[in-house]
Amino acid sequence: MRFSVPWRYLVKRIIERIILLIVIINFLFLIIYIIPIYVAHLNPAEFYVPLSYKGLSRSTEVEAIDREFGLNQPIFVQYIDYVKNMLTFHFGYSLIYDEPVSKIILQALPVDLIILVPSLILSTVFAIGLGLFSAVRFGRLSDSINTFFAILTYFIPGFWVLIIFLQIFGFQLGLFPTNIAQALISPSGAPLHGWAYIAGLIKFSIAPIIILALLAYGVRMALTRSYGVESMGSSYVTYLRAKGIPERSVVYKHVMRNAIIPAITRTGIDFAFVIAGSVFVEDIFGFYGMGELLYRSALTFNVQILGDAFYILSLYVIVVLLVLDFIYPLIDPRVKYE
Amino acid sequence: MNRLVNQLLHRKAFLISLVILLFFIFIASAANYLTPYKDPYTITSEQHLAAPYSIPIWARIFPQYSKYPPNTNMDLKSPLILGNGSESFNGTAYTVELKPSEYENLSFPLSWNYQYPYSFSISFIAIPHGQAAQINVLLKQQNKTYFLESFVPSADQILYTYPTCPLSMGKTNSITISSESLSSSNSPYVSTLPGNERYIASAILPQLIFKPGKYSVIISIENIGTSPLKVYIYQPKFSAVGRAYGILGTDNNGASVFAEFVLGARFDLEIAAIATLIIVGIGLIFGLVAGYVGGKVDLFLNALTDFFLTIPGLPLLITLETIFVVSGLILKIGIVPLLIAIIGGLSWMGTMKIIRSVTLSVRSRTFVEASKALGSGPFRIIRKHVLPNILGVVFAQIAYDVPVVILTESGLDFLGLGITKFPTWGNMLGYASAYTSPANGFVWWWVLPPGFAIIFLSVALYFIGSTLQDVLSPYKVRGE
Amino acid sequence: MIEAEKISVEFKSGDRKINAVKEANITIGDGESIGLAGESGSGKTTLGKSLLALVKPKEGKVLWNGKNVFKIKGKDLKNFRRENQIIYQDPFDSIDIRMRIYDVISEGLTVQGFSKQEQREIIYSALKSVGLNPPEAYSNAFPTQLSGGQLQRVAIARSIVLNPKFIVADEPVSMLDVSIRSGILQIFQDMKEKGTSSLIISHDISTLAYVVDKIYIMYLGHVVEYGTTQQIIEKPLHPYTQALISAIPIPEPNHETEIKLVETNEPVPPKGCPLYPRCPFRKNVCLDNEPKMTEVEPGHYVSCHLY
Amino acid sequence: MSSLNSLEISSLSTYYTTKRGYLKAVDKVSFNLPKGSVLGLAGESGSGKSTIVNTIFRVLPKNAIVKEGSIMFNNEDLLKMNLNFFRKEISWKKISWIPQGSMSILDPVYTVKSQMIETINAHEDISRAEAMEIIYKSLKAVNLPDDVLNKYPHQLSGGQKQRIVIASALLLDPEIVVADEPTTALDVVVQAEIVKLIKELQKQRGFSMIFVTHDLSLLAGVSNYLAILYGGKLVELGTTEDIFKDPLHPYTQMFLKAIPDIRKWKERKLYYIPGELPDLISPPKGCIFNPRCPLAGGICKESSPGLEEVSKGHLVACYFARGGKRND
Repeated sequence: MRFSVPWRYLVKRIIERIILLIVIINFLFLIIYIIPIYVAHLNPAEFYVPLSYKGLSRSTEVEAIDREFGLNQPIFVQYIDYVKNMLTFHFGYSLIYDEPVSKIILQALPVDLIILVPSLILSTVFAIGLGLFSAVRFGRLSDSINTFFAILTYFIPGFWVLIIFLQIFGFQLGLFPTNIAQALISPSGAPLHGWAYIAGLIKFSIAPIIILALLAYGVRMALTRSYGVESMGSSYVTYLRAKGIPERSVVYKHVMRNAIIPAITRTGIDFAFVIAGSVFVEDIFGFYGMGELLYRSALTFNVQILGDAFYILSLYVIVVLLVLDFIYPLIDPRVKYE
Repeated sequence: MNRLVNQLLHRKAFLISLVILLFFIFIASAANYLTPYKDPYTITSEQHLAAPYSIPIWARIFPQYSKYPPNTNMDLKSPLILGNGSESFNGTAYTVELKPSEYENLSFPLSWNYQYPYSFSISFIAIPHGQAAQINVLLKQQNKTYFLESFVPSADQILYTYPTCPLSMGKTNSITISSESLSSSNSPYVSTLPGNERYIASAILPQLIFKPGKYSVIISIENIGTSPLKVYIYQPKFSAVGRAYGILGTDNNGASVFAEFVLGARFDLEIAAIATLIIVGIGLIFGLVAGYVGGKVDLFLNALTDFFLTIPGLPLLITLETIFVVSGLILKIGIVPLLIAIIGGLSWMGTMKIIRSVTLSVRSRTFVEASKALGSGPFRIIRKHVLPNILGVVFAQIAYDVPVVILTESGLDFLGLGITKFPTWGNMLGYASAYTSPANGFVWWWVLPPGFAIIFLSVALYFIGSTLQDVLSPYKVRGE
Repeated sequence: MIEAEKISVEFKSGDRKINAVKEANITIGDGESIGLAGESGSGKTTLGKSLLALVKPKEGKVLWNGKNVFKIKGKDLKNFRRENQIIYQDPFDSIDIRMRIYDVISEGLTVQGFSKQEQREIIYSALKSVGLNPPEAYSNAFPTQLSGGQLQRVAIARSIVLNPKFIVADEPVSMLDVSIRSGILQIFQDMKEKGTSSLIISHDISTLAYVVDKIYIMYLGHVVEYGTTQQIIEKPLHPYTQALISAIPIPEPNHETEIKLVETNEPVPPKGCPLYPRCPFRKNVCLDNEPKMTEVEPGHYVSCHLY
Repeated sequence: MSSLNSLEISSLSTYYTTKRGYLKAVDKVSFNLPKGSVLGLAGESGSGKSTIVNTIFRVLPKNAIVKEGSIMFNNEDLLKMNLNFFRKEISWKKISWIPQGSMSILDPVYTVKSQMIETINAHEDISRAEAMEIIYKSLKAVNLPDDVLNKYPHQLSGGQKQRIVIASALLLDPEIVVADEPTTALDVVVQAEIVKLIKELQKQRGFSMIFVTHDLSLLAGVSNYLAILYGGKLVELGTTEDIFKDPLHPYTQMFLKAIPDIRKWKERKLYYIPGELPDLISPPKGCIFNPRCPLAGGICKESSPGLEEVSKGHLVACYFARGGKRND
């Protein structure tokens, strides 16, 4: 099949996303620098410096911090430095964690993918399967029940279900490990290695993966269903039937392709925001990903890490959305790219 | 109008949802009448109403909970009198007259049908007249007797080998024997317990003593002086702090979960209502302006909306809140208005997009242009044509945004980043999960109600919203 | 009375600009009834709407009693709206189905400041004059209770209550069944007798021929020919007009229609004649130069290099 | 079944169930399609013409039921056939359909080529190369360049889509083609091109055709026979010539008069049928046309006239049509 690269469309998208990134950096500068330091007149040392560090005196620490972050410079110099640092990923050194900030973030980032990405894939499978099931049975009781449950999942607080699940199946029945640390050590207390490590990881992640998938499939299921129903009633389906195309083909080739495009598109967007919503599952199951990093930074008022982690999350969203812009024309031939 | 009401009332899902919504509105608005408590989180007198983690009263229909005691408070009556003195009862007081070395036991029957209570206490007022008296309080079950406490005048205490408590002769002694205050220093029984049990006696006494069965509370009075003794005993009472309490049991502080639930309902609904007004207000204005005016205004508003849609919401919420706390600005604003402002200010984008798209679709319909051709100005067109046609969507958005606010706010409260000092459904869940542990078991009466309330309320609002949209929208609007 | 001078309208569709109308001139005199014909996408609706300042052109102006209609404001604009009305193709779309018929028709009167007492009488007589009898019954109905033909009559009533001097009718009958079309057209003829001038836009030149005095032909945003109905129908000059007329099906058995245009996928030349790719008579000059409007006989203008 | 007819529809009634009761979209309609000829099926909105087409192809919506009647093809009733057999062996192979090619008749997410190959493969077990051969041939027949094959439906113009729909209908060389409003929503010049193309293809290949349209003047140049529908009933049936020269039913007469004829523009006299279309859920008693009919007499409000042959091959359902027998 011939496919021409839609250059204009792509260039336009790239420019749009870059503008967005710059706006976000400015926005962050406003809330991380301007508001605490210039509006609330807060001493930046309050959130950059631990109370004691390697026996240095407090004033030496503060001076060092001022030098490192350029806090003694005029504000526009700080601004330019900030933008530069963000774009080059120079996040500096966290005295509180005693580690470079970029290292802390890099450690947290992949942890999410173990659970969140498989659950996203699983929920897409649920969404498409159940959505098509309902679309084909539109108006019948089985459709109504199926749709009702999908709607119900929109509103179930995820943290609530996770707690109940953890309580009953984790603590009371002991069916699965209740936190990742427990999952990755052997009964004797030694850390697992090799296959046993992977097996432990799988055993630990399978429950949250399934729960998260069940909590997340609803919106896309409803999308699949509504487009499926529309497709079932469309004139091209009538035409296909008249052409003698077998019903199986009509449903599984034509209706399905038309119905899943919006769900797939939506999955892409959910993928972009998947880490952003991971705080609860990480907190409850005790694994240390980006969500937990943000959460703990918030609890300890660690503004430095908070701002940088937030920037990385936004950047991740922008990059994923940009990749999606490139993929959409391949999935849906109707995406306008002129 | 009647036609609309008629259509609405013919939809079962709508009716059921309406009943659920009205139920919650009722609970919220009648909160002050449903519970005497104001804030079980900070007012300590509203805590310890029953044992921590008390089950709801009605849960005793389940076999595993059937013997859990409720709070008990009873006057002790019709004592069995044993001894060699004389006694009389005038309706309020027992008068015991004893010659030297005589004694008299008032043995009040107590029938206990439950498992052990959280704590118990026996109280009465004793006014001894004479030289010296010893008053012993015992609890007897069949052939086992627990010598709880012994009262003698201070001067006589050295005569005894077991712990005794002071008794003032010729004065009013308010005597209270509470399982929580019994220790090896004041209770003969406790002092006989093995060492390890002795130290935690106040916690385990009820368990050691109470099983279902017949007990007697014995107030034993003995004349240990040399002249005649006359003792008045008033208002003998037995009370127990139960392990089954109220409609929804208690939390880790022994505070009423029902009170928290009801107060939380009111608070959540109030916050949700205000934040939803902000969300729909911003969404409606931006959406209408962007959709109706179009052109560069639309471009700008749409870009602004896309910006807010692109930055990850929950992390932004957390970051913003922290900044406000760190910078101390929160002290000037207060956490509740700040939460409402942040949630409202970060949740309007979806509503704006939908209002914009329906406004665009109404605006593109010929009747709008026809109205313009008749000489109508933009405000008239918006008022007479656009708004009435998107009314269903606006109502639906109101209904859909309330759950969004409640869920977001509950999430923040759950994490401890939102409201923590006053009951909300969210922080109830947060505390419930923090305090449920393998040891405490699964405190379902604490964990389940807020969660189900959130779900029921949200689903009800969803159906109300979608029905309103259906009925009020003459043209098909795709809800996504 | 209404005169459009060099109107050009551009639409943006995504990133693409579409020239809906290009340098079109049109004049509608008092009491005149003009037809505007062309295929879909030829810009006839856009031109009609720009006459009423409902579409903003990129260039050009429309003069109404000497005033540029795109610049007038306030009271002048209100008067302009009252005197110049439009009727749309799709009555189901042009009427807000949330309103009762009475309110639909009264909207213009309210906007123009008629009192409630005045309105009732005007509305009833308008309903009668468009053939909706008894008016009391119709005015209480909701649009969903009426058929397309009846709704189109309501739409006309809504316009004529203002007693306009000029009406643009955008394909007023193309959505309706053939058997009732003439009933609607009859109303236009009645209005014409009362001195109302009109611009009737239609892709169906045979229907137009029955009701209008002059016909303008548009092709891809250009006015390519105009003249009296007789001149256009009986002596079409532009190859496109000729093709348009010869393609009309004739209700007579075994009548063969002629197809006078070439089928092609060639693009339209940027500078030349818009018909160039399909024109059977094309010459080299047509590729590079846009033809100018010339008067071939009195009142009959054509824009083609053949003349 | 007469061997002269390729399709015989008798007493066909298709109703839709609605909340208020049955909507009689098609009520006891009978007509034959003579072999090798073109039958024009004309009627305005609500006449039941598209319901007849949907009944033939057995693609009625869920709320429709065929109350009675048969559609005979080669001595077999299409309506009683096993649906899978009908889909595989009859539909498209023997009877194909040219719908209105507008907007959404083609699946938007597949290319023209893949939709055409799929159509062939649903019926014939042939190789891809052979299928492509057929496709190229049929594209040539409708004057389309080969490069449209790789396009998606949204990249095509209305005229191109219409040609693709025509090409698709002819892929398997059917005996009967049902052209269902094939030119509605097309411009006059393109309409003329498409009609000419269909006529030529019909002459070349000799298939029988039902040409469904609301535009009687189109049929004048296309069809051999005409069937006029009104409110779900067949009101007149005859050769095109007979009906145009000598319409018998008052509806046909008024319908023809209402069609503007460019040759007569100077007369400036417009005709129309007063009144509204009947409500098909609770139709008027008697003749369905009686509320709008200038000739209607007492009997017309009492009973519905049947189709009767007035002259050879010319049938009309009216008590008062010239030559028609009056029973009252």
